[in-house]
Amino acid sequence: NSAIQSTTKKVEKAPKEGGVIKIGVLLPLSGVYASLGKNLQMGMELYFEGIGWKVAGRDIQLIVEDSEADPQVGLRKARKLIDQDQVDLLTGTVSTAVAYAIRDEVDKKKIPFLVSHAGGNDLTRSKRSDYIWRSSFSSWQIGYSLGQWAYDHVGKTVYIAAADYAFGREVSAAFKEAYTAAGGKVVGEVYPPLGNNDYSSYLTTIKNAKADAVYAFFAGSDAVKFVQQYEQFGLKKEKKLIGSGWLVSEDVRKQQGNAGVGTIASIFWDYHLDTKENKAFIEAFAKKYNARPTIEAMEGYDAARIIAEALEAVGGDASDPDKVVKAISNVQFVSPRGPIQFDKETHHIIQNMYIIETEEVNGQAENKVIEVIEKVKDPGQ
Amino acid sequence: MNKRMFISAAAILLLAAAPFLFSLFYLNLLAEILILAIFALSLNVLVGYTGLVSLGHAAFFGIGAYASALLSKEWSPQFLVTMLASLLIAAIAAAIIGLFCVRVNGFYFLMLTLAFSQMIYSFVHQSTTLTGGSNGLSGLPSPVFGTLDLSHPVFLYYVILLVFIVMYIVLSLMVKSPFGHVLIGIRENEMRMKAIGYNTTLYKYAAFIIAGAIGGVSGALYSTFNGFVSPNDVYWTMSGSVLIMVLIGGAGTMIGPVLGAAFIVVLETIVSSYTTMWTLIIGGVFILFVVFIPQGIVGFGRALTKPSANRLSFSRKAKALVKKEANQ
Amino acid sequence: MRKEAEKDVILHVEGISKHFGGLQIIKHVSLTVKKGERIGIIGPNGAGKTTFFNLLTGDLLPTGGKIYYKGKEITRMPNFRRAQAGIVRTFQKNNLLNELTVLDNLLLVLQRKRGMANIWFKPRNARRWLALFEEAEHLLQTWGLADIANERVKTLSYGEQRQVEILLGIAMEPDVLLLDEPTAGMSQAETNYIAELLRQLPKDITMMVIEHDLDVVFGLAERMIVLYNGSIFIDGAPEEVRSDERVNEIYIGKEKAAGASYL
Amino acid sequence: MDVIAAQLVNGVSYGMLLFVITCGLSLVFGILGVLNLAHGSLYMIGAYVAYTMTSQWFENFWLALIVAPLVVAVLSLAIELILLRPTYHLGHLSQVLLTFGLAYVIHDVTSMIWGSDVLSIPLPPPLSETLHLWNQDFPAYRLFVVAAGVVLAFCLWFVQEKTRWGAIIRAGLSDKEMINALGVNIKLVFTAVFLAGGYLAGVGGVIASPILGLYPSMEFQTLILALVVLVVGGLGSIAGTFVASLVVGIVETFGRFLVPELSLFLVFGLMVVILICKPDGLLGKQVVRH
Amino acid sequence: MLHIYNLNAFYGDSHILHNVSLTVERGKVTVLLGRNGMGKTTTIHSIMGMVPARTGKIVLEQIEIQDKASFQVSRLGVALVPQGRRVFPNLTVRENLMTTYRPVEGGWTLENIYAMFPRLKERESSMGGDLSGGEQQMLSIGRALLTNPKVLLLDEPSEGLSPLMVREVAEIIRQLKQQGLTIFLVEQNLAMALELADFVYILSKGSVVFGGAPDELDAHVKNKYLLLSS
Ligand SMILES: Nc1ncnc2c1ncn2[C@@H]1O[C@H](COP(=O)(O)OP(=O)(O)OP(=O)(O)O)[C@@H](O)[C@H]1O
Ligand SMILES: Nc1ncnc2c1ncn2[C@@H]1O[C@H](COP(=O)(O)OP(=O)(O)OP(=O)(O)O)[C@@H](O)[C@H]1O
Ligand SMILES: [Mg+2]
Ligand SMILES: [Mg+2]
Repeated sequence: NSAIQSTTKKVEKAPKEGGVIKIGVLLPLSGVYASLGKNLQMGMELYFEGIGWKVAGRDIQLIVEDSEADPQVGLRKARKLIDQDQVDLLTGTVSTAVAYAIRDEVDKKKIPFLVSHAGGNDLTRSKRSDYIWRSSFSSWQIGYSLGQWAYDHVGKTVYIAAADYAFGREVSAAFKEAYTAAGGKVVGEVYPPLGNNDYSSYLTTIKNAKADAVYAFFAGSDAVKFVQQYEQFGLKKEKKLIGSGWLVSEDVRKQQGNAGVGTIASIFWDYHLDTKENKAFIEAFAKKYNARPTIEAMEGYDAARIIAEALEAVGGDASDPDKVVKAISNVQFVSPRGPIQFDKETHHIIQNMYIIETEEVNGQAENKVIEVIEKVKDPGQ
Repeated sequence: MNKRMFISAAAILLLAAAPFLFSLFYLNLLAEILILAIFALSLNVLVGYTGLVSLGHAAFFGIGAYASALLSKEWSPQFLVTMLASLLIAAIAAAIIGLFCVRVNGFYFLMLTLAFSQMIYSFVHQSTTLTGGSNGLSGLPSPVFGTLDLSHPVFLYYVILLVFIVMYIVLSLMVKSPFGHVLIGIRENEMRMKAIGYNTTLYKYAAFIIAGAIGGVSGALYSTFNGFVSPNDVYWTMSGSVLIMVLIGGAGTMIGPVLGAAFIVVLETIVSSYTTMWTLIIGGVFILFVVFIPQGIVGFGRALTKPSANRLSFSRKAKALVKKEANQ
Repeated sequence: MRKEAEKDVILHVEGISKHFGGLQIIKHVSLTVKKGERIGIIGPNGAGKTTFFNLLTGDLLPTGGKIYYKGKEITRMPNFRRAQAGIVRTFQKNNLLNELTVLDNLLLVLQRKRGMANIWFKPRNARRWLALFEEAEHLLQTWGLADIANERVKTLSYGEQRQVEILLGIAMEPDVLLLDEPTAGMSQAETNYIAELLRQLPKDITMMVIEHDLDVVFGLAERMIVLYNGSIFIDGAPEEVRSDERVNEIYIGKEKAAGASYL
Repeated sequence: MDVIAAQLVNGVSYGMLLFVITCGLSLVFGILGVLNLAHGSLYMIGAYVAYTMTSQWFENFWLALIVAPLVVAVLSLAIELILLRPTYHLGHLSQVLLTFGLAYVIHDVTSMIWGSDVLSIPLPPPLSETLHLWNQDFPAYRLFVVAAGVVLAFCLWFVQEKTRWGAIIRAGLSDKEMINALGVNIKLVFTAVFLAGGYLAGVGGVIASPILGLYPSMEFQTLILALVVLVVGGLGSIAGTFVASLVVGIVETFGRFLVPELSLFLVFGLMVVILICKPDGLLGKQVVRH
Repeated sequence: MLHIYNLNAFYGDSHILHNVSLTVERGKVTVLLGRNGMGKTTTIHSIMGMVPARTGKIVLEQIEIQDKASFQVSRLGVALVPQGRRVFPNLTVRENLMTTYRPVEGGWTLENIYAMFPRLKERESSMGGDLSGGEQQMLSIGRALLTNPKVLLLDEPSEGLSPLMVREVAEIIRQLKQQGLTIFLVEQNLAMALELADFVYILSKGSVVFGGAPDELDAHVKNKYLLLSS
C-alpha cells in the first residue's frame, strides 16, 4: 500500500475471523528507563501466558518497540506500529513525554491506546482523547494521597525536595495542595536536577531549615542516592522522610541498604500488600522469572488483563476502535493492587492508594502497608 | 557535468515519486530523513567547511522547533510565517551565541557550543509554563498554507521535500562560491587567511549564523512534522547524533551529510525494531566506519569509483566550469 | 617630521617596544620608511627582526610606541586590516593552506584583491572568473611555479613551498612588502632567480627584506638596517654597513674564520 | 557561619570527586590529544567490576579498588592496540566517532552483563561512619575521596612536570614523527599513557560509585561532567584540572545552596563565563600549532 | 658505514626516488646537493625510516635498516637535523634538548651545547615555539647531537642562520668529523658544502646524477644539474 493509497482511500479493517490480534507495545527498552520497560513487558507476558495467548479464540501477538523514552523515537515507532504493522491496539509508554507525543497520532487514527505507566496529569485531563485510557496512575494521585495523612501523622511543616522534571513537579504540587488544604505548611521547596549526583548541598540547606519532615519525590538512581545521602548527612534522625512510593520501591530498596528504613510513602501497590490476588500474582511472577515483581510488572500484568477482558467483551473483533474503547471502559476486576475500574468521565483508573512504611525485617528493608485510602479518583482537571 | 545533472534530476524525481512508491510509514521516515538532512547540512557548514566542530548545534534546531511550535500555537499556524519566523529567531540566537563562540578554537569551541546548548536545554526543561518542561509541547495545530491544510502526510512530505531542495541548492551554491572558499581557507589555515587580509572572525561568525538559521529551519520543520516538540530536540545527544551524521556521511561534501542522515535514521529505526541491543550494533558500525571507511560514505563511494581521487580542490573544477561557460 | 617630507613617508615607527614576560625583545625602535624604499634588515639570530615584522603587520601588538602608515596611526589595527591596507608579509616559516593546491592558495588571494570574496553564491559572471584564473596563471608563469600549480601544497618540497610563500605575498599587490628570509631553503639557482624577480618588482613597492644571504640582501637593498639586541644598531647605505667593523664582529664574523670563502 | 563552612566542605569534597573522575580523561586528552569519549564507559566498567567483586566475590572494597582498575587498564590496552593505534593518523574527528562508537558498544555490553537496574556499592566499613563537623554531619568516606584526589593529583603532577615522561608525551603530541626519529618509541608511550588513563578511569569509577551509584547511562553523565571540568581547567595541565575540579565543585555547591533554581545552569554557565574570560581555560596553555 | 642500494621511494602513487644508490663513508662528510624538489629530503627521510623504501636496501654497518621504524634507526646511532627545524614548540629549550638525551662517556652534554650556542642558554626556559628561526636551528642541531650519534644526518642546517652562525656550524661539522663522526649533509649553501665535503652526490629528479670528489664538480656539472652558471 503506497502512502497515497492508504491516505486517500479508507481501507476498511475487516474483522479477521480467527486471525491474530496485534497489540503494539511501546516501551523504553534501552536507556535510563530500560528496566521499567522490561518489567512492564514481563508483567504483560506473564498474564498473556496465563491465558494461553488467546482471547475469544483469537491469537494475541505483542509487537514490542523500543521507544528509548525519546518522544521523537516514540512517535516514529508508534507510526510504525500503526501504519506498518497495523496493530489493533496500542499500550505502554513509561515516559509521559512519549505519551503526549503520540497522543494526536493515536487520536487521529483512532487506535485504542491503553496507557500502562506514564502518569502525566494532562493525559486524562486537557489532552484527553476518546481512544486513550489509563490503567496506571496519575501524578496527582501519587502526591495528593499523602497530604492529609502526613498532616495528621507526621508533622505540621514539611520541606519539599523533588527531581526537577514535569513528573516531579506535578507530584509535589499535588502533595502540597493536599497538605496545605489539611492545614500544613510547606517551609521550603527545592528541585535538584533529574539525575543529580551529589545532594550534599541541598541536604545541608534542608537540614538547617525548620521542618518536621521532608517530602521527597525521586525515583531510580536518584532515589538511591538521595535516600542514602539523606542518612549520611544526618537528616534521618532529625526529620522524617516521606514521599512517593518510588523512593523505596522494589527496584531501589535493596540498593539503599538500610538507609530507607523509617520512610513513609504513598503508592498504589506494594509487594507486601496482603491480598490473595497479590499473593497469586507474586507467586506466578516468581515462578516464571525467579524474581520479585516490581510495580511496573504489576502495571503490565493489569494492562494485559484489561486488554484481554475488553477484547473478550467485543468477542475478539477489534476492527471497531469505538467498540474496543467502550469495552475497556467497562472493565473492572480485583487486581493485585486491589479493586480497579475506569472513570468513564476522565478515562483514568479508580484505585486504592496505600500508605506504606519501610521497616527492617531480618536485616532487610521491607515495606509495610499501614493505611489504605480507598477508591481514589483523579479530579480530571 | 551532464552526468551530475542527470543524477540530481533522477534523485529529485525519485523523491517526488516517493508517495506513490512507499507506504505511509516509509514516507514519514523519508520526511524525517529529509528534515534531519537539512539539519546535518547546516552543521556541515561549520564542521565540514569552516573546520569548527560544534557539539551544540541542537540549540538552533531546538530554538527553531520551539519557536515554530509556540508561534503556531499562540499566533498563526501559517506555514510560511512560522518557518520564516523560526529562521529569524534561530539566526538571532546564533548571532548572540556566535559572538562568544567564534572567539575560541578547537575543543574549546566544541565545549562552548555544548555549554550554550545545554543552558538552552535547561531553560526549556525548566520553564514549564512556556515550553511544557520535560513533557514538551504537544497537540500543535496542523500547518496551513494560505487556506490549504497541510496536515495530510503527503502534502506535508512535499512541503518538506521542497524546503529540502531549496536548502540544498542554497547551501551548495554557497559552499562553491568565493565565500565558501574563504571558509575552506579558514579551515585549512586561519592565520594565513588573516595574513591574506580576510577578517576571519567575521567569516566564521557569518558561517555560524547561517548554520544556526538553517538549523532553525530544520527544527521548525521537525516540530511541524511531528506535531510536538520536546526538550530532547535541544539535548546534547541531538547535537551528537547530527555530528555523527555529518562524519559518517562525509564532512566537507554536500551529499555526505544527507547520506549520513539517511543512514543513521534507517539504521536506528530498523535495528531497534529487532533488538534492544541496538546501541551495540550502531556503535559497532561507527567503529567499522572509522577503521575501514574513514572518509565517510562519500569517501567510500569515491574510493570505489576513482581510487586516486583527490580531496576537494575547488579551483580545478571551477576553472573547467568557467572555461566552458565562457566558451559558450 | 617636516610637512613636505611627510608626503613620501609611507611607514613611520615611533619608539615601539615589545616585551615577552620579562624579556624586552624590541627596544624603542624608531624608523621612517619612504615610499618605494628597499630596505635590507640583517642582524644576529634572535635580534628581533621577525618580531619587528610581526609588530608592523599586527600579528603582535607592541607594548609601547606607535606605528603610522600613510599618515594614519595603525598601532592597534588588527592584522587582516593592515593586510587589506597594503602591508603584506611573508612568513619565515612556511605558513600556507597545506591541503589546497598552489593555484587555490593563489586564487584565495586574488579573489579578495579583485573584490570577489563576498560573493555568497556561485558567480554568474564567468568572464570575471576567467580573468582571475588568467591572472593567477600569469603570476605562476612569471614566478616559475606553473608546473606545480595543481599540486597540493603539502606535497611540495620545502624549497618549493618557500617560493609559494613569496608568490602569495606578491599577489597581494602590496604597498609595503615585508619579506622574512625569502630565499632561505631555496637552492642557489632558485635563489638567483627569485632575487632577480624581486629586484624587478615595480619601484613603487616599498620593500623590507630580512635575509641572512648577504648576496641577496645586498643585491636588493638600497638601505641597510642592522638590528642587534632589539635596537637599531646601524641604519645606513649598504657599503657603509658592509665595511663596518662592528657589523663584521657581531654578524658576519669575518676575522673569526678567515679562510672561509662561502659568505 | 556553620552552614557556610559545611557547604565549603561539601564543595571541596564534591570537587575532589570530580577530580577523581576527570583525571584519567585529562591525561588522555590533555596530554595524548585523544578525545576519548569512551572515558565515561571505562569509568563505568571500573564501577561495575568493583560492584561484582564486592557483592559476589569478596566483600573487600579496598581489594576491589586495587583490582578493578587493573581490569579496566587491560581493556584500555586492548582498545589502544586494536582500535586507536591504526587510526591515530586520521585525526580528532575520527577519534570522536570511534570512541563514541566504543561507548555505545560498551553501553550495551555492560547492560547485557549487569542488567539495567540501579545498583550501588555500600560504603566500605571504616569509612561508613558519619563525622560531626561544624554542627553538621559529614560522611567520613567523603574525606577519603578528598585525600584520594589530592594524592592522585600530586602523583600525576609529579610525573608530568618532574620526569622526562611528561616531556616525551608533550613532544609526541606536537610532532610524533620527530620524537620518533630521536629514538623514542612513541607508539609505546602512547599506549602506556592510554593504559594509565584507563587505569585512572577505573580508579575513578571505583572511588565514585559508593557515592554516585551505578545505573544505566551513568557513563554519559560522567563523561559530560568530566569534559566540563577538563575545559574549565584548560587542556594539557593536571594542575588546571585540579583547580577546575575545586572551582566547579565549590561553585556548584554554593550555587545550589544560594540559588537552587539555577542548579541546572550552574555547571555550563560557569564554563561559559570562564571560557569567555579565558578562552584557554583557567590554567590552559596555548597549544602551539606548527 | 651507510650504504643505499637501488632505493625507490614513493609518496602515495608518485615515484620520488629512482634507484638511488649512494655510500656514506665512515668518518667522512658526504654531501648531497640538488635543486629544490629533487628528493634530497626524501632520501634522508628514507634513511631515517620516515618514508618507507618501496624497494632497495639501506644498510648501516651491516644492518639492513630499510624496514626499521625511525626510533630503531635512531637507537642504532643515527641522528637527524631535519629540514624546517621541527623543534618541539610546547617544550622549553632545555626540555627540547634533554628529553631525548642519551649520555655517553666523553660525548656531548648539555654544557657542551650551551657553550657552543650561548644563545640557547640565555633562552633556556623559553618555549621552543617562541624562539627565532635561527635559534630553533641551533636547538635542532643541539638536540640531535645530544643523542650522541655515530651518523649525523643534516638537512640544510645553515638555513636561517646568520653568517656568523653558519661559520660556527661549519666549524662544528669539521670538529665532529675529526672526532670520527660520519656525516651526511644536505646543503644549499654550495660554498660551505663544498668546503666541508669529502664526497659529493648530486640528485636530480630523484636520481643520482653525479658522485665524486668536490673538485670533480666542475662548472659543467654545476651548470647542468644545479643550473649555476659561473
Ligand atoms: N612569543 C614569544 N615569547 C617569548 N619570546 C619570544 C617570542 N617571540 C620571539 N621571542 C624571542 O625574541 C627574540 C627575537 O626573536 P625574532 O624571531 O624576532 O628573531 P629574529 O631576529 O627574527 O631571528 P632569526 O634571524 O633567527 O629569525 C628571540 O630570542 C626569541 O626567543
Ligand atoms: N608528502 C608528500 N607527498 C607527496 N609528494 C611529496 C611529499 N613531500 C615531497 N613530495 C615531492 O617529492 C619531491 C621531492 O621532495 P623533497 O622534499 O625530497 O625535495 P628536496 O630535494 O628536499 O627539496 P628542497 O630543497 O626544496 O627541500 C618533490 O617533488 C615533492 O613535490
Ligand atoms: Mg626571524
Ligand atoms: Mg628538502
